[in-house]
Amino acid sequence: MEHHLVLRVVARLLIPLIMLFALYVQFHGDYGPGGGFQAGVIFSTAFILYGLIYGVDKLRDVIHPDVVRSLAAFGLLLYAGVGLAGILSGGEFLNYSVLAIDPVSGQHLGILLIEAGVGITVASTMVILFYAFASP
Amino acid sequence: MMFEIVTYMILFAMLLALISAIIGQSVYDKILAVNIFGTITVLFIALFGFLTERPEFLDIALVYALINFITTIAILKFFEYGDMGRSSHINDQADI
Amino acid sequence: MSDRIKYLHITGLIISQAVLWLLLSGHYTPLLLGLGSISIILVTIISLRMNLIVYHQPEIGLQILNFIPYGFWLLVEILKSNIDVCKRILNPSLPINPSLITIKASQRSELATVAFANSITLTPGTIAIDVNGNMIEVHSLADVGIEGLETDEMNKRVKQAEIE
Amino acid sequence: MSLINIISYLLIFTGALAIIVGLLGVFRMPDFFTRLHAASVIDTMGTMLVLVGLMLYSGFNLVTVKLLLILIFILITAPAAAHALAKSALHGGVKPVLGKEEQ
Repeated sequence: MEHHLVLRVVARLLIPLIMLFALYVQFHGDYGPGGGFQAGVIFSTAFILYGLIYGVDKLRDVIHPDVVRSLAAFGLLLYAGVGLAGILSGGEFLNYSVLAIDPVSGQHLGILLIEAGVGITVASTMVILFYAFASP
Repeated sequence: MMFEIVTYMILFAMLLALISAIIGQSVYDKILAVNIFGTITVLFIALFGFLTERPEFLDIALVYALINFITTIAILKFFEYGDMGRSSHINDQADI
Repeated sequence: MSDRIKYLHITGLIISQAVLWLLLSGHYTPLLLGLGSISIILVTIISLRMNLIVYHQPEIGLQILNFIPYGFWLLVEILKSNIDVCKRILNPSLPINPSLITIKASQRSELATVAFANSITLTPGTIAIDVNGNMIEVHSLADVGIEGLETDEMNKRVKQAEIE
Repeated sequence: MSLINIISYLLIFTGALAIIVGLLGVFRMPDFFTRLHAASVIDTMGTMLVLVGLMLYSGFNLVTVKLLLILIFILITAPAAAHALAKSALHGGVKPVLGKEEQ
Protein backbone atom coordinates (compact mmCIF):
# COMPACT_ATOMS: atom_id res chain seq x y z
CA MET A 1 0.00 0.00 0.00
CA GLU A 2 1.50 3.28 -1.06
CA HIS A 3 0.84 6.55 0.71
CA HIS A 4 -2.18 8.60 -0.20
CA LEU A 5 -0.70 11.87 -1.36
CA VAL A 6 -3.90 13.70 -2.30
CA LEU A 7 -5.70 13.11 0.99
CA ARG A 8 -2.62 13.96 3.01
CA VAL A 9 -2.15 17.34 1.35
CA VAL A 10 -5.86 18.18 1.34
CA ALA A 11 -6.12 17.33 5.05
CA ARG A 12 -3.09 19.52 5.77
CA LEU A 13 -4.84 22.44 4.11
CA LEU A 14 -8.23 21.79 5.70
CA ILE A 15 -7.42 21.07 9.35
CA PRO A 16 -6.48 24.66 10.40
CA LEU A 17 -9.52 25.97 8.49
CA ILE A 18 -11.82 23.54 10.30
CA MET A 19 -10.43 24.43 13.73
CA LEU A 20 -10.75 28.16 13.08
CA PHE A 21 -14.30 27.71 11.83
CA ALA A 22 -15.14 25.74 14.99
CA LEU A 23 -13.85 28.56 17.17
CA TYR A 24 -15.84 31.06 15.08
CA VAL A 25 -19.00 29.03 15.76
CA GLN A 26 -18.07 28.85 19.44
CA PHE A 27 -17.80 32.60 19.92
CA HIS A 28 -20.64 33.74 17.64
CA GLY A 29 -23.37 31.78 19.39
CA ASP A 30 -25.38 34.93 20.07
CA TYR A 31 -25.42 36.09 16.41
CA GLY A 32 -26.19 32.90 14.49
CA PRO A 33 -26.74 29.19 14.87
CA GLY A 34 -23.94 28.01 17.05
CA GLY A 35 -22.66 27.67 20.56
CA GLY A 36 -20.63 25.28 22.59
CA PHE A 37 -22.07 21.96 21.50
CA GLN A 38 -21.82 22.51 17.74
CA ALA A 39 -18.40 24.11 18.06
CA GLY A 40 -17.16 21.17 20.11
CA VAL A 41 -18.29 18.69 17.48
CA ILE A 42 -16.71 20.67 14.63
CA PHE A 43 -13.47 21.12 16.58
CA SER A 44 -13.25 17.40 17.22
CA THR A 45 -13.76 16.60 13.54
CA ALA A 46 -10.42 18.29 12.85
CA PHE A 47 -8.74 15.80 15.20
CA ILE A 48 -10.76 12.90 13.78
CA LEU A 49 -9.72 13.83 10.23
CA TYR A 50 -6.10 13.94 11.39
CA GLY A 51 -6.49 10.53 13.01
CA LEU A 52 -8.14 9.08 9.91
CA ILE A 53 -5.50 10.30 7.49
CA TYR A 54 -2.31 10.06 9.51
CA GLY A 55 -3.21 7.13 11.78
CA VAL A 56 -4.26 7.00 15.40
CA ASP A 57 -0.68 6.69 16.69
CA LYS A 58 0.20 10.12 15.32
CA LEU A 59 -2.96 11.50 16.94
CA ARG A 60 -1.81 10.01 20.27
CA ASP A 61 1.46 11.91 19.88
CA VAL A 62 -0.42 15.13 19.33
CA ILE A 63 -2.86 14.76 22.20
CA HIS A 64 -2.59 11.90 24.65
CA PRO A 65 -5.82 10.06 25.65
CA ASP A 66 -5.20 10.91 29.31
CA VAL A 67 -5.06 14.61 28.46
CA VAL A 68 -8.33 14.30 26.54
CA ARG A 69 -10.00 12.60 29.50
CA SER A 70 -8.78 15.30 31.88
CA LEU A 71 -10.06 17.97 29.49
CA ALA A 72 -13.51 16.35 29.40
CA ALA A 73 -13.62 16.45 33.20
CA PHE A 74 -12.27 20.00 33.23
CA GLY A 75 -15.05 21.23 30.95
CA LEU A 76 -17.70 19.75 33.21
CA LEU A 77 -15.99 21.23 36.26
CA LEU A 78 -15.94 24.64 34.58
CA TYR A 79 -19.68 24.41 33.93
CA ALA A 80 -20.49 23.32 37.48
CA GLY A 81 -18.01 25.81 38.92
CA VAL A 82 -19.68 28.76 37.21
CA GLY A 83 -23.03 27.49 38.49
CA LEU A 84 -21.72 27.18 42.06
CA ALA A 85 -20.05 30.60 41.82
CA GLY A 86 -23.53 31.97 41.22
CA ILE A 87 -24.70 30.40 44.50
CA LEU A 88 -21.65 31.59 46.41
CA SER A 89 -22.18 35.18 45.26
CA GLY A 90 -25.72 35.12 46.55
CA GLY A 91 -27.79 34.11 43.53
CA GLU A 92 -29.24 30.83 42.28
CA PHE A 93 -27.43 28.01 40.48
CA LEU A 94 -26.28 29.31 37.03
CA ASN A 95 -27.42 32.85 37.80
CA TYR A 96 -24.83 34.83 35.84
CA SER A 97 -25.94 38.33 36.78
CA VAL A 98 -24.22 38.20 40.16
CA LEU A 99 -20.83 37.12 38.77
CA ALA A 100 -19.62 40.69 38.19
CA ILE A 101 -20.52 44.03 39.70
CA ASP A 102 -22.48 44.97 36.58
CA PRO A 103 -25.24 42.39 35.76
CA VAL A 104 -24.78 42.69 31.97
CA SER A 105 -21.04 42.06 31.99
CA GLY A 106 -21.67 39.28 34.51
CA GLN A 107 -24.02 37.62 32.06
CA HIS A 108 -21.47 37.99 29.26
CA LEU A 109 -18.75 36.39 31.38
CA GLY A 110 -21.04 33.61 32.59
CA ILE A 111 -22.27 32.66 29.11
CA LEU A 112 -18.73 32.72 27.73
CA LEU A 113 -17.42 30.41 30.47
CA ILE A 114 -20.40 28.04 30.30
CA GLU A 115 -20.12 27.74 26.52
CA ALA A 116 -16.37 27.16 26.82
CA GLY A 117 -17.04 24.37 29.31
CA VAL A 118 -19.62 22.75 27.05
CA GLY A 119 -17.35 23.07 24.00
CA ILE A 120 -14.33 21.54 25.75
CA THR A 121 -16.36 18.62 27.12
CA VAL A 122 -18.08 17.83 23.83
CA ALA A 123 -14.88 18.04 21.77
CA SER A 124 -13.00 15.81 24.25
CA THR A 125 -15.83 13.28 24.36
CA MET A 126 -15.89 13.04 20.56
CA VAL A 127 -12.14 12.45 20.48
CA ILE A 128 -12.48 9.83 23.25
CA LEU A 129 -15.14 8.09 21.14
CA PHE A 130 -12.79 8.12 18.16
CA TYR A 131 -10.01 6.61 20.27
CA ALA A 132 -12.42 3.91 21.46
CA PHE A 133 -13.46 2.99 17.91
CA ALA A 134 -10.01 3.32 16.40
CA SER A 135 -8.02 1.10 18.76
CA PRO A 136 -7.80 -2.39 17.28
CA MET B 1 -41.99 31.65 -5.69
CA MET B 2 -38.70 31.93 -7.50
CA PHE B 3 -36.85 29.67 -5.16
CA GLU B 4 -39.66 27.24 -4.50
CA ILE B 5 -39.54 25.49 -7.89
CA VAL B 6 -35.79 25.07 -7.62
CA THR B 7 -36.09 23.79 -4.06
CA TYR B 8 -38.60 21.17 -5.17
CA MET B 9 -36.23 20.15 -7.98
CA ILE B 10 -33.41 19.77 -5.48
CA LEU B 11 -35.66 17.73 -3.18
CA PHE B 12 -36.51 15.48 -6.14
CA ALA B 13 -32.77 15.09 -6.83
CA MET B 14 -32.24 14.10 -3.17
CA LEU B 15 -34.92 11.44 -3.59
CA LEU B 16 -33.15 10.11 -6.71
CA ALA B 17 -29.85 10.03 -4.82
CA LEU B 18 -31.48 8.02 -2.01
CA ILE B 19 -32.91 5.56 -4.53
CA SER B 20 -29.51 5.11 -6.13
CA ALA B 21 -28.05 4.50 -2.66
CA ILE B 22 -30.61 1.74 -2.09
CA ILE B 23 -30.23 -0.01 -5.46
CA GLY B 24 -26.43 0.40 -5.69
CA GLN B 25 -24.75 -2.99 -6.17
CA SER B 26 -21.31 -2.66 -4.61
CA VAL B 27 -20.48 -0.85 -1.39
CA TYR B 28 -18.60 1.80 -3.39
CA ASP B 29 -21.75 2.61 -5.34
CA LYS B 30 -23.57 3.15 -2.08
CA ILE B 31 -20.83 5.39 -0.68
CA LEU B 32 -20.85 7.41 -3.89
CA ALA B 33 -24.62 7.82 -3.66
CA VAL B 34 -24.36 8.99 -0.04
CA ASN B 35 -21.65 11.46 -1.06
CA ILE B 36 -23.87 12.85 -3.82
CA PHE B 37 -26.76 13.07 -1.35
CA GLY B 38 -24.57 15.10 0.99
CA THR B 39 -23.48 17.50 -1.75
CA ILE B 40 -27.08 18.09 -2.79
CA THR B 41 -28.06 18.59 0.85
CA VAL B 42 -25.48 21.38 1.17
CA LEU B 43 -27.09 23.15 -1.78
CA PHE B 44 -30.54 22.47 -0.35
CA ILE B 45 -29.65 24.04 2.99
CA ALA B 46 -28.18 27.11 1.27
CA LEU B 47 -31.29 27.49 -0.90
CA PHE B 48 -33.58 26.93 2.07
CA GLY B 49 -31.80 29.71 3.94
CA PHE B 50 -32.62 32.09 1.10
CA LEU B 51 -36.18 30.77 0.80
CA THR B 52 -36.91 31.49 4.46
CA GLU B 53 -34.70 34.61 4.37
CA ARG B 54 -32.36 33.41 7.07
CA PRO B 55 -28.86 33.48 5.57
CA GLU B 56 -27.40 32.19 8.86
CA PHE B 57 -28.20 28.74 7.47
CA LEU B 58 -25.02 29.09 5.41
CA ASP B 59 -22.96 28.21 8.49
CA ILE B 60 -24.87 24.94 8.72
CA ALA B 61 -24.30 24.32 5.00
CA LEU B 62 -20.56 24.75 5.50
CA VAL B 63 -20.59 22.33 8.44
CA TYR B 64 -22.56 19.84 6.37
CA ALA B 65 -20.02 20.03 3.54
CA LEU B 66 -17.26 19.35 6.05
CA ILE B 67 -19.04 16.43 7.72
CA ASN B 68 -19.85 14.99 4.28
CA PHE B 69 -16.18 14.83 3.31
CA ILE B 70 -15.11 13.29 6.62
CA THR B 71 -17.94 10.74 6.48
CA THR B 72 -16.83 9.54 3.06
CA ILE B 73 -13.22 9.15 4.19
CA ALA B 74 -14.22 7.41 7.44
CA ILE B 75 -16.57 4.91 5.77
CA LEU B 76 -14.01 4.13 3.06
CA LYS B 77 -11.31 3.52 5.63
CA PHE B 78 -13.63 1.41 7.76
CA PHE B 79 -14.61 -0.81 4.83
CA GLU B 80 -11.07 -1.17 3.62
CA TYR B 81 -9.37 -2.08 6.88
CA GLY B 82 -12.09 -2.81 9.42
CA ASP B 83 -10.82 -0.16 11.82
CA MET B 84 -10.52 3.56 11.52
CA GLY B 85 -7.27 4.29 13.26
CA ARG B 86 -4.95 2.04 11.27
CA SER B 87 -1.51 3.58 11.12
CA SER B 88 0.73 3.40 8.11
CA HIS B 89 3.77 1.16 7.81
CA ILE B 90 5.82 3.53 5.70
CA ASN B 91 7.57 6.05 7.95
CA ASP B 92 5.30 9.08 8.28
CA GLN B 93 3.02 8.66 5.32
CA ALA B 94 -0.46 7.30 5.70
CA ASP B 95 -2.77 5.74 3.17
CA ILE B 96 -6.41 5.69 3.92
CA MET C 1 15.18 24.17 6.55
CA SER C 2 16.40 27.57 7.70
CA ASP C 3 14.64 29.52 10.42
CA ARG C 4 13.65 32.22 7.96
CA ILE C 5 11.53 29.81 5.87
CA LYS C 6 9.96 28.42 9.02
CA TYR C 7 8.88 31.85 10.28
CA LEU C 8 7.68 32.76 6.79
CA HIS C 9 5.39 29.73 6.78
CA ILE C 10 4.04 30.41 10.25
CA THR C 11 3.38 34.04 9.34
CA GLY C 12 1.54 32.92 6.23
CA LEU C 13 -0.63 30.59 8.29
CA ILE C 14 -1.45 33.34 10.81
CA ILE C 15 -2.26 35.93 8.14
CA SER C 16 -4.56 33.59 6.23
CA GLN C 17 -6.36 32.70 9.45
CA ALA C 18 -6.80 36.37 10.36
CA VAL C 19 -8.30 37.13 6.95
CA LEU C 20 -10.61 34.14 7.26
CA TRP C 21 -11.76 35.21 10.74
CA LEU C 22 -12.50 38.77 9.62
CA LEU C 23 -14.47 37.50 6.62
CA LEU C 24 -16.46 35.02 8.68
CA SER C 25 -17.15 37.16 11.70
CA GLY C 26 -18.86 40.33 10.52
CA HIS C 27 -18.89 41.73 14.09
CA TYR C 28 -15.85 43.85 14.82
CA THR C 29 -16.17 44.51 18.55
CA PRO C 30 -13.06 44.49 20.76
CA LEU C 31 -14.28 41.37 22.62
CA LEU C 32 -14.73 39.31 19.45
CA LEU C 33 -11.47 40.54 17.92
CA GLY C 34 -9.67 39.57 21.13
CA LEU C 35 -11.29 36.15 21.14
CA GLY C 36 -10.34 35.88 17.46
CA SER C 37 -6.67 36.48 18.18
CA ILE C 38 -6.77 33.89 20.98
CA SER C 39 -8.35 31.43 18.52
CA ILE C 40 -5.67 32.09 15.91
CA ILE C 41 -2.90 31.51 18.45
CA LEU C 42 -4.54 28.27 19.64
CA VAL C 43 -5.03 26.95 16.09
CA THR C 44 -1.43 27.83 15.18
CA ILE C 45 -0.09 25.99 18.22
CA ILE C 46 -2.16 22.87 17.45
CA SER C 47 -1.13 23.01 13.76
CA LEU C 48 2.53 23.15 14.79
CA ARG C 49 2.02 20.18 17.14
CA MET C 50 0.40 18.25 14.30
CA ASN C 51 3.39 19.01 11.99
CA LEU C 52 0.98 20.34 9.40
CA ILE C 53 3.59 22.74 8.06
CA VAL C 54 6.11 20.98 5.83
CA TYR C 55 9.45 22.77 5.71
CA HIS C 56 11.43 20.73 3.23
CA GLN C 57 9.60 22.06 0.21
CA PRO C 58 8.00 25.35 -0.79
CA GLU C 59 4.95 25.41 1.44
CA ILE C 60 3.03 28.01 -0.47
CA GLY C 61 3.95 26.01 -3.54
CA LEU C 62 1.63 27.88 -5.82
CA GLN C 63 1.99 31.55 -6.45
CA ILE C 64 -1.40 33.05 -5.70
CA LEU C 65 -1.10 35.67 -8.43
CA ASN C 66 -0.14 33.08 -11.01
CA PHE C 67 -2.80 30.75 -9.78
CA ILE C 68 -5.73 33.10 -10.38
CA PRO C 69 -5.48 33.04 -14.23
CA TYR C 70 -5.07 29.29 -14.00
CA GLY C 71 -8.30 29.16 -11.99
CA PHE C 72 -10.20 30.99 -14.70
CA TRP C 73 -8.74 28.78 -17.42
CA LEU C 74 -9.73 25.72 -15.35
CA LEU C 75 -13.25 27.11 -14.93
CA VAL C 76 -13.70 27.33 -18.70
CA GLU C 77 -12.34 23.81 -19.15
CA ILE C 78 -14.73 22.52 -16.46
CA LEU C 79 -17.70 24.12 -18.18
CA LYS C 80 -16.71 22.76 -21.60
CA SER C 81 -16.22 19.21 -20.40
CA ASN C 82 -19.40 19.42 -18.29
CA ILE C 83 -21.43 20.21 -21.38
CA ASP C 84 -19.72 17.35 -23.22
CA VAL C 85 -20.46 14.83 -20.44
CA CYS C 86 -24.07 16.06 -20.11
CA LYS C 87 -24.57 15.53 -23.86
CA ARG C 88 -23.20 12.01 -23.57
CA ILE C 89 -25.53 11.21 -20.65
CA LEU C 90 -28.59 12.53 -22.44
CA ASN C 91 -27.73 10.76 -25.70
CA PRO C 92 -29.92 7.61 -25.87
CA SER C 93 -27.09 5.44 -27.27
CA LEU C 94 -24.69 6.43 -24.40
CA PRO C 95 -21.58 7.06 -26.57
CA ILE C 96 -18.82 6.33 -24.05
CA ASN C 97 -15.42 4.73 -24.47
CA PRO C 98 -13.80 4.27 -21.02
CA SER C 99 -10.04 3.87 -20.94
CA LEU C 100 -7.14 4.01 -18.50
CA ILE C 101 -4.01 5.99 -19.34
CA THR C 102 -0.93 7.08 -17.42
CA ILE C 103 0.34 10.61 -17.74
CA LYS C 104 3.35 12.41 -16.33
CA ALA C 105 3.17 15.23 -13.79
CA SER C 106 6.21 17.49 -13.92
CA GLN C 107 5.50 19.60 -10.82
CA ARG C 108 8.12 19.59 -8.07
CA SER C 109 6.18 20.28 -4.88
CA GLU C 110 3.54 17.97 -3.42
CA LEU C 111 0.99 20.76 -3.28
CA ALA C 112 1.30 21.50 -7.00
CA THR C 113 1.08 17.80 -7.87
CA VAL C 114 -2.10 17.53 -5.81
CA ALA C 115 -3.47 20.67 -7.47
CA PHE C 116 -2.84 19.02 -10.84
CA ALA C 117 -4.45 15.72 -9.81
CA ASN C 118 -7.45 17.54 -8.35
CA SER C 119 -7.81 19.61 -11.53
CA ILE C 120 -7.93 16.37 -13.51
CA THR C 121 -10.61 14.96 -11.21
CA LEU C 122 -12.53 18.22 -11.17
CA THR C 123 -12.91 18.15 -14.96
CA PRO C 124 -15.76 15.71 -15.60
CA GLY C 125 -14.75 13.00 -18.04
CA THR C 126 -11.37 12.37 -16.43
CA ILE C 127 -10.57 11.07 -12.94
CA ALA C 128 -7.13 10.72 -11.41
CA ILE C 129 -7.23 7.23 -9.91
CA ASP C 130 -3.71 6.85 -8.58
CA VAL C 131 -0.81 9.18 -7.91
CA ASN C 132 2.55 7.40 -7.88
CA GLY C 133 5.43 9.82 -7.63
CA ASN C 134 5.38 11.64 -10.94
CA MET C 135 2.96 9.38 -12.72
CA ILE C 136 -0.81 9.86 -12.53
CA GLU C 137 -3.16 7.11 -13.63
CA VAL C 138 -6.25 8.59 -15.25
CA HIS C 139 -9.60 6.98 -16.01
CA SER C 140 -11.28 8.71 -18.90
CA LEU C 141 -14.87 8.53 -20.03
CA ALA C 142 -14.42 9.33 -23.72
CA ASP C 143 -11.70 10.06 -26.23
CA VAL C 144 -12.13 13.81 -25.80
CA GLY C 145 -10.73 13.67 -22.28
CA ILE C 146 -7.62 11.77 -23.35
CA GLU C 147 -6.99 14.17 -26.21
CA GLY C 148 -7.26 17.08 -23.79
CA LEU C 149 -4.73 15.53 -21.42
CA GLU C 150 -2.28 14.52 -24.12
CA THR C 151 -1.81 18.09 -25.21
CA ASP C 152 -0.18 18.48 -21.77
CA GLU C 153 -1.57 21.98 -21.41
CA MET C 154 -2.98 21.60 -17.87
CA ASN C 155 0.31 20.16 -16.63
CA LYS C 156 2.28 23.08 -18.07
CA ARG C 157 -0.12 25.64 -16.65
CA VAL C 158 0.09 24.21 -13.10
CA LYS C 159 3.87 24.08 -13.46
CA GLN C 160 3.91 27.74 -14.43
CA ALA C 161 1.87 28.66 -11.37
CA GLU C 162 4.43 26.96 -9.15
CA ILE C 163 7.02 28.98 -7.25
CA GLU C 164 10.54 28.50 -8.56
CA MET D 1 -37.85 41.84 -10.68
CA SER D 2 -34.56 43.23 -11.83
CA LEU D 3 -32.28 41.83 -14.51
CA ILE D 4 -29.72 40.49 -12.06
CA ASN D 5 -32.43 38.54 -10.23
CA ILE D 6 -33.52 36.93 -13.48
CA ILE D 7 -29.93 36.00 -14.34
CA SER D 8 -29.36 34.51 -10.88
CA TYR D 9 -32.61 32.58 -11.09
CA LEU D 10 -31.64 31.18 -14.49
CA LEU D 11 -28.25 30.14 -13.10
CA ILE D 12 -29.81 28.37 -10.12
CA PHE D 13 -32.38 26.67 -12.35
CA THR D 14 -29.67 25.45 -14.74
CA GLY D 15 -27.70 24.19 -11.75
CA ALA D 16 -30.68 22.18 -10.50
CA LEU D 17 -31.14 20.76 -14.01
CA ALA D 18 -27.45 19.81 -14.11
CA ILE D 19 -27.85 17.97 -10.80
CA ILE D 20 -30.77 15.96 -12.15
CA VAL D 21 -28.87 15.19 -15.39
CA GLY D 22 -25.90 14.01 -13.30
CA LEU D 23 -28.15 11.70 -11.28
CA LEU D 24 -29.64 10.37 -14.50
CA GLY D 25 -26.08 9.59 -15.54
CA VAL D 26 -25.50 7.77 -12.26
CA PHE D 27 -28.49 5.57 -13.09
CA ARG D 28 -27.53 4.99 -16.73
CA MET D 29 -23.78 4.38 -16.56
CA PRO D 30 -22.64 0.76 -16.79
CA ASP D 31 -19.92 0.54 -14.10
CA PHE D 32 -18.61 2.28 -11.01
CA PHE D 33 -15.90 4.42 -12.59
CA THR D 34 -18.18 5.81 -15.26
CA ARG D 35 -20.70 6.60 -12.52
CA LEU D 36 -18.00 8.69 -10.84
CA HIS D 37 -17.79 10.82 -14.00
CA ALA D 38 -21.52 11.45 -13.86
CA ALA D 39 -21.25 12.32 -10.17
CA SER D 40 -18.55 14.89 -10.84
CA VAL D 41 -21.05 16.77 -13.00
CA ILE D 42 -23.08 17.27 -9.82
CA ASP D 43 -20.03 18.24 -7.79
CA THR D 44 -18.81 20.86 -10.24
CA MET D 45 -21.56 22.18 -12.49
CA GLY D 46 -24.41 21.78 -10.00
CA THR D 47 -22.68 23.40 -7.04
CA MET D 48 -21.00 26.09 -9.10
CA LEU D 49 -24.14 27.26 -10.86
CA VAL D 50 -26.39 27.16 -7.78
CA LEU D 51 -23.91 28.92 -5.50
CA VAL D 52 -22.88 31.53 -8.07
CA GLY D 53 -26.56 32.20 -8.69
CA LEU D 54 -27.15 32.70 -4.97
CA MET D 55 -24.09 34.99 -4.82
CA LEU D 56 -25.51 37.20 -7.56
CA TYR D 57 -28.89 37.22 -5.82
CA SER D 58 -27.53 38.23 -2.42
CA GLY D 59 -25.54 41.21 -3.71
CA PHE D 60 -22.14 41.93 -2.24
CA ASN D 61 -21.85 41.45 1.51
CA LEU D 62 -20.60 38.88 4.02
CA VAL D 63 -23.20 36.36 2.82
CA THR D 64 -21.48 36.35 -0.56
CA VAL D 65 -18.17 35.64 1.11
CA LYS D 66 -19.66 32.69 2.96
CA LEU D 67 -21.17 31.30 -0.24
CA LEU D 68 -17.76 31.66 -1.90
CA LEU D 69 -16.19 29.85 1.05
CA ILE D 70 -18.67 26.97 0.68
CA LEU D 71 -17.92 26.83 -3.07
CA ILE D 72 -14.14 26.75 -2.53
CA PHE D 73 -14.56 24.15 0.21
CA ILE D 74 -16.63 21.87 -2.04
CA LEU D 75 -14.25 22.38 -4.97
CA ILE D 76 -11.33 21.27 -2.76
CA THR D 77 -12.99 18.33 -1.01
CA ALA D 78 -15.13 16.87 -3.82
CA PRO D 79 -12.22 15.82 -6.08
CA ALA D 80 -10.34 14.51 -3.05
CA ALA D 81 -13.32 12.36 -2.05
CA ALA D 82 -13.83 11.18 -5.65
CA HIS D 83 -10.14 10.33 -5.93
CA ALA D 84 -10.21 8.41 -2.63
CA LEU D 85 -13.30 6.49 -3.76
CA ALA D 86 -11.77 5.63 -7.15
CA LYS D 87 -8.46 4.60 -5.62
CA SER D 88 -9.92 2.34 -2.97
CA ALA D 89 -12.38 0.83 -5.47
CA LEU D 90 -9.50 0.03 -7.83
CA HIS D 91 -7.43 -1.51 -5.02
CA GLY D 92 -10.52 -3.18 -3.60
CA GLY D 93 -10.96 -5.26 -6.74
CA VAL D 94 -13.51 -3.35 -8.81
CA LYS D 95 -12.42 -3.84 -12.43
CA PRO D 96 -13.12 -0.89 -14.72
CA VAL D 97 -15.01 -1.77 -17.89
CA LEU D 98 -12.87 -0.56 -20.78
CA GLY D 99 -13.60 -0.09 -24.46
CA LYS D 100 -16.74 0.68 -26.37
CA GLU D 101 -18.67 -2.48 -25.51
CA GLU D 102 -20.32 -1.65 -22.23
CA GLN D 103 -21.82 -4.16 -19.76
